[in-house]
Amino acid sequence: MDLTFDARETAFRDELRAWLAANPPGTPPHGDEDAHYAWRRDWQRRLAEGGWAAVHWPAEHGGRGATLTQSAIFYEELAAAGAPLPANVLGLLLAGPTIMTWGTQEQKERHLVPILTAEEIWCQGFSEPDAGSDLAAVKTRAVKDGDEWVITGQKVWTSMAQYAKWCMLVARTDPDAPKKHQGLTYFLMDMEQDGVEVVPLKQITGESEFNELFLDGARVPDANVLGGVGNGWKVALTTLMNERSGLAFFLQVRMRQLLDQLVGEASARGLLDDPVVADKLGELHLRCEVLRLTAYRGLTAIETYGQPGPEGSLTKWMWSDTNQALTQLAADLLGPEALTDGAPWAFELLRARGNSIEGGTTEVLKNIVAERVLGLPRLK
Amino acid sequence: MDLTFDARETAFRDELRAWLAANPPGTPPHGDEDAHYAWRRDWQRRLAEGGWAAVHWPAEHGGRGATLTQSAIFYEELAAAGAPLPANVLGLLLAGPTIMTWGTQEQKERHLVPILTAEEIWCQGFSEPDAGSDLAAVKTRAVKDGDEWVITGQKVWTSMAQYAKWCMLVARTDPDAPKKHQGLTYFLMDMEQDGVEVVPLKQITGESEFNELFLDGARVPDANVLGGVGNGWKVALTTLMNERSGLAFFLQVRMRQLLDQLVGEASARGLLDDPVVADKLGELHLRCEVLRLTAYRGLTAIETYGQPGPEGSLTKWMWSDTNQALTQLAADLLGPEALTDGAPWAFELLRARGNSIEGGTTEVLKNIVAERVLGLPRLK
Amino acid sequence: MHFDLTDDQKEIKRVARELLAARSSWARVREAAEGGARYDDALWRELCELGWPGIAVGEEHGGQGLGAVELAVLLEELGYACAASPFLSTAAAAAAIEACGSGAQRARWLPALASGETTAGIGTRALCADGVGAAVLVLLERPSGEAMLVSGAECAPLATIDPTRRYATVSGGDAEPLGDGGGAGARAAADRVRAAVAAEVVGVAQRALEMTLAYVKERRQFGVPVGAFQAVQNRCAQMLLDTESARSTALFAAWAADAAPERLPEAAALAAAAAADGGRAVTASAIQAHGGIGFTWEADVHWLYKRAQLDAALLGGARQHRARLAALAAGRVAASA
Amino acid sequence: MHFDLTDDQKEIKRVARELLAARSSWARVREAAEGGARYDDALWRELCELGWPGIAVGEEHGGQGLGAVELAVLLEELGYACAASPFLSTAAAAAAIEACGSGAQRARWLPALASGETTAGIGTRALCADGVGAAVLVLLERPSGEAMLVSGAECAPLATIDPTRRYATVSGGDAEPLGDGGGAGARAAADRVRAAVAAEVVGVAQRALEMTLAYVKERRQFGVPVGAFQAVQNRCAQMLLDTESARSTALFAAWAADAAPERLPEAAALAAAAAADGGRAVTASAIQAHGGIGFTWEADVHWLYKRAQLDAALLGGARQHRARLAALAAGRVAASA
Repeated sequence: MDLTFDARETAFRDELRAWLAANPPGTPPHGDEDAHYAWRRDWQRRLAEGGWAAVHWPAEHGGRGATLTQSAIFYEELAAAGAPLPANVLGLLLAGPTIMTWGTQEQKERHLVPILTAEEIWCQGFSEPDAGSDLAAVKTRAVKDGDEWVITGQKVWTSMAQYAKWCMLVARTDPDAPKKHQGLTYFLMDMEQDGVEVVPLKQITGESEFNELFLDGARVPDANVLGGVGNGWKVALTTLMNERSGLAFFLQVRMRQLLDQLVGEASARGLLDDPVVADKLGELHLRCEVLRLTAYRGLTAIETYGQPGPEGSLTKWMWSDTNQALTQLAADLLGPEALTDGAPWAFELLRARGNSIEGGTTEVLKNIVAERVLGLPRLK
Repeated sequence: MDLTFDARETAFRDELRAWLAANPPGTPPHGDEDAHYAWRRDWQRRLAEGGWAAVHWPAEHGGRGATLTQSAIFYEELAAAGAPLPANVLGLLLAGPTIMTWGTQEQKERHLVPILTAEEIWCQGFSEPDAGSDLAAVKTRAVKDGDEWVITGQKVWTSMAQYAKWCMLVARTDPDAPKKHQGLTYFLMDMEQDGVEVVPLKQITGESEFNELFLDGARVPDANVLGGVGNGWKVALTTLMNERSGLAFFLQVRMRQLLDQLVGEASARGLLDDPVVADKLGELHLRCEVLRLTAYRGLTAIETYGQPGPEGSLTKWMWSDTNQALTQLAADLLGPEALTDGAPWAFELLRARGNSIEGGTTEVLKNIVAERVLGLPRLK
Repeated sequence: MHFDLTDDQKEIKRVARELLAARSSWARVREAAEGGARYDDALWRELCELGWPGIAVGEEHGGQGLGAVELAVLLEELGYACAASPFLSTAAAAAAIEACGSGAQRARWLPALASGETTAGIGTRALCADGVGAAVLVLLERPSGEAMLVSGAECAPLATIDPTRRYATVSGGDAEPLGDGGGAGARAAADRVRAAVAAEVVGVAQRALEMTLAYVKERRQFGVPVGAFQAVQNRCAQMLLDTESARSTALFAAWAADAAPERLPEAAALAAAAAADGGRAVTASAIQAHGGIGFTWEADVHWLYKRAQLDAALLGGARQHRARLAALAAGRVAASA
Repeated sequence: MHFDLTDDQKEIKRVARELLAARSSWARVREAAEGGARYDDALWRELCELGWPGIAVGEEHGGQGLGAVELAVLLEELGYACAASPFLSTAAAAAAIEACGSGAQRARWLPALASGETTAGIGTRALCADGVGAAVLVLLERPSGEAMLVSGAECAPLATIDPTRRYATVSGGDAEPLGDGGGAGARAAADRVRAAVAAEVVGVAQRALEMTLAYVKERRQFGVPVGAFQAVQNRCAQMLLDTESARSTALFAAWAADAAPERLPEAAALAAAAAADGGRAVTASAIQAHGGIGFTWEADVHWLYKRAQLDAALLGGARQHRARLAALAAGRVAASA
């Protein structure tokens, strides 16, 4: 057991810190979502130039072959430096690795570099209005027409679709397959065409991180099938199971920064002498640390046993609970100013409600924990 | 809306208070469970002599035809006076009313008076080891032999079986009935016979409130079938649905007394100035009051709309949660002395764990709320 | 003992529910909210024509001469509709002035408030509901627990996360204790205002619960209505428990205000504590139970969540009320020892 | 970064698990507990023969020369077995004296503790685990946070709800700060003792979770295993979360004790807070998940619940540790501002 970074990890961190110090991310532009996204895109370009955009990718594809721990360090440091997530985060974390696993040589050559440089943004077309978390219930249809596929259907919760050039799209190519998870195919779909309509989905924060995607006769050439026709379930699993633990570290550091900020504001108001406030802040501090420690335990487990396990469900659940408790406490402590429209704390309070929904609802995560970690039986 | 007692209710309360003042229950004997039960039995005899044993029974059977509010007053005052529940509480609340509804003239004449006077104690033989809350899964068999039934099987969680002369027993008389809730019969079984073995079930408190009941060839004459052969499901529902809201008032007053005691002990230790302690005590105070108010709302609803509703599930759930939080807070505030073997607070802490299990687990109660109050669909 | 609305009160509730369903649909609320917390003027005129702002004001001042329970009934329904109107502050302030104000205060403010000709604000200087354009404010000054009557103050609009209502920060103005020289009367006024806010929260929670039930019965996943899943069922059961807890205490407080003033301090603290925490919990649960949809602007449950957050702030948070309850319990125990 | 046991530590864990499964079954624990908190002497002899009481004591004093993590591994297994033995106090006291004691204290106490010839007690004067018959006590004096070394004290047996362990109240005796004149060393000793108790709680929670999982997979109701019901599944998921939270922090504290002493104060507070609340929650949940059976003396889960209650008391409750964490966080924020 060793909770310090080894020499290689320390060297990695120091190199990154030095680079970040020399290349500060700057302050985010205020207000305008498009400007904010452009800032993130520019930031990824700079990361890519420095060789930092995809540290977990193999060197042959422009990465650094980083270990999981190095990846975690990368995201921790990124967050600590006040940097945003790279603009093409779905491309870097999901599309890239899935293409590396299932793609043809041509596909790899075509797609990986533009992902890295944020030249081409990716979005993920899995969720559907009536399917929700249930991939086997995907209804979007793809029908063969010569050497193309014609796609019709609707996707929801597609973040970054408004900026995306490409979409990881799962559609049903064989509606008669005996089992529902059969007959699915994974497409690399060009978003820039008629037949693809992106409609922003406004959230309770007033922002539109997500979109609805309406597909009405969108076309995908055969060459953009990933992993073979009818193999979509397996390919999609690669995407879903792909290691996102680094992201968890980013979010954790962000939450810790938020907590520190709250501690600072509480202190400035003399609230730390109030035992009830101290009790609640102490509990949040505990939860933040538990998250960090548990996430590192998870990394070690993955490094020891190979595949990412379902522990991520546990940390995601803890994180969303904690972030909701933290932002609510801020509203309690800071009063009306934390409820003022446009105030950062007000935004965080509202945004946090999405934490237990996005990327797997807490209900679904608990089911995953119960069935996959604890081995409890399924009903029916 | 009127949250005061009307003239009739006030008169009832004042008469009861006067009687209780003239007939104090005395202090419970310490330690010995049998002695404690004998005290409760004697107490019920005195109640019966005063005409107070079964206020909710009709006058013709020795009751006072009390309204639900008067019943609630009865139990509130009983608890406030430090009196125990009458020894034959299952006879008074369950067996008596069920016999009144379904019994023959002979059965009523035979059984009601000894129930009232605690001369004959009753227990309830519904639950079975593998059936739990599921009455339709009862396995205990009753086979006809001349003008008798021969009973074989096992019952669990039969409180007071060690003192009981009679048992409300549900057994399967027709194993071939097409539906499982058919083919059940409700028997009035004499406990004093070979073939009935009572084995105390020791609880985590060290006490044995409950028993296992082993039935091996126990015999019940035809005359002791209640409500007809094969009609056991319906008769048992009468028992289960019988109004126990009065009991809830008793338990609530007890909990309020416990909270007041804790407030007193916290005050004596100067702990009330600690904002964290005050916050928790304030929350418990709130919950106790919510329980009281909600229970009264429930009474009004029953009086207005007839049948007892499923609100009882809500108050039972709240009560057990609150009692568990209260007793745990006591352990937190009073330290080791509340964890000392035999200390009243230690007993309460352990006993409270049973609250969310006995009389319907919290899980089952939430299901009842979801399905019967909220009308949510059942799975399958 | 009859812990339910009377037939007359039920009739008021029914009328309010129907009227607001017709006049203050989500589309109308949304229109007002998206217009930058504009109020629904047509609705306000209609409420005034019905005399509801003066529901708890005596007839000699042009009110309906009814009481705090009837006011609570209306407030629950306005909360249920999440209506964009200055009703809460105006009616609650009027009721508090009616019950606790001095003769001069009643004569000065009640006629115009009861008719809805002028409006009032309630809250604190840092957060005053309906303050902009209000002729008079009832401000709850924390340390003494007394309500202050403030006129001629400067109310600067404060855009909050709840655009279904106008809020303001307050400076200046002429302040005097509500009632004759403050004390118990001014504290009772503050309790009445809190009881009114709590009543609104009951309606907010009730609506969130009903929307959730309708959604989970309809919405299917994995081939069954999501409302059949025990996790969703347990969530809904908890929402019911929280809603009913808020309702029991809010009704108790409204009843005590008129019928048992000596119990009002405790009743109002119970109602405020239950409403402040319960309203937020129920509406947050409603968002969660709606899944991704619940997080969208279009789904309307968020208006309820935002209102519940602001109402909790108006109530000053649950904690101070729990502290008050602990002190009351300690006092009672000490007295009986 | 390697946040897992080493192969050697895993081997210690495996040996302990197997030994205790064979030697300290529930039947044996029950026998000891029902005999009035008698200890299982045969078990203690065996633990001593293995040299485990001195696991974290240097070889020069007859110990194994291993560290706090190895001690935590053993304590987790002893907690898992709910073993009736003075192991926790003896091994934890020995480890604290080894790491923080003065030369004289180490020379005086370590040889006999490491061999198990004498035993120690830990706790406070009001509640001392394993105090009766102990040669030396490590008492955690609350205000200063320093551990005191007490010998020659009078230990009066205190029967608690946890009869799987002997407890005592302490009076008199010669007390001196653990270490050279108290201060940081004596505070670190107290933190080490708390980290040890937290490690035991991890085992208690782990056992409660495993017993519950086995039960709900087996037990059927309404025709299906009760573990298939979402309410039961969610309960078990929460038990896992609480258990793993306690484990992450307990391991961190054990590691920090030897490898990063400057982080021990925070790590110990994290471990103590997580264990005190988590242990009670998990074991209470285990009783609930067992239904009626769980409330019976025969079901054995109650030993774990009772142990978790007493361990929480030994830790002084979660709250003081949360307060300490808040102060640490505030200090860090102030320093970086």
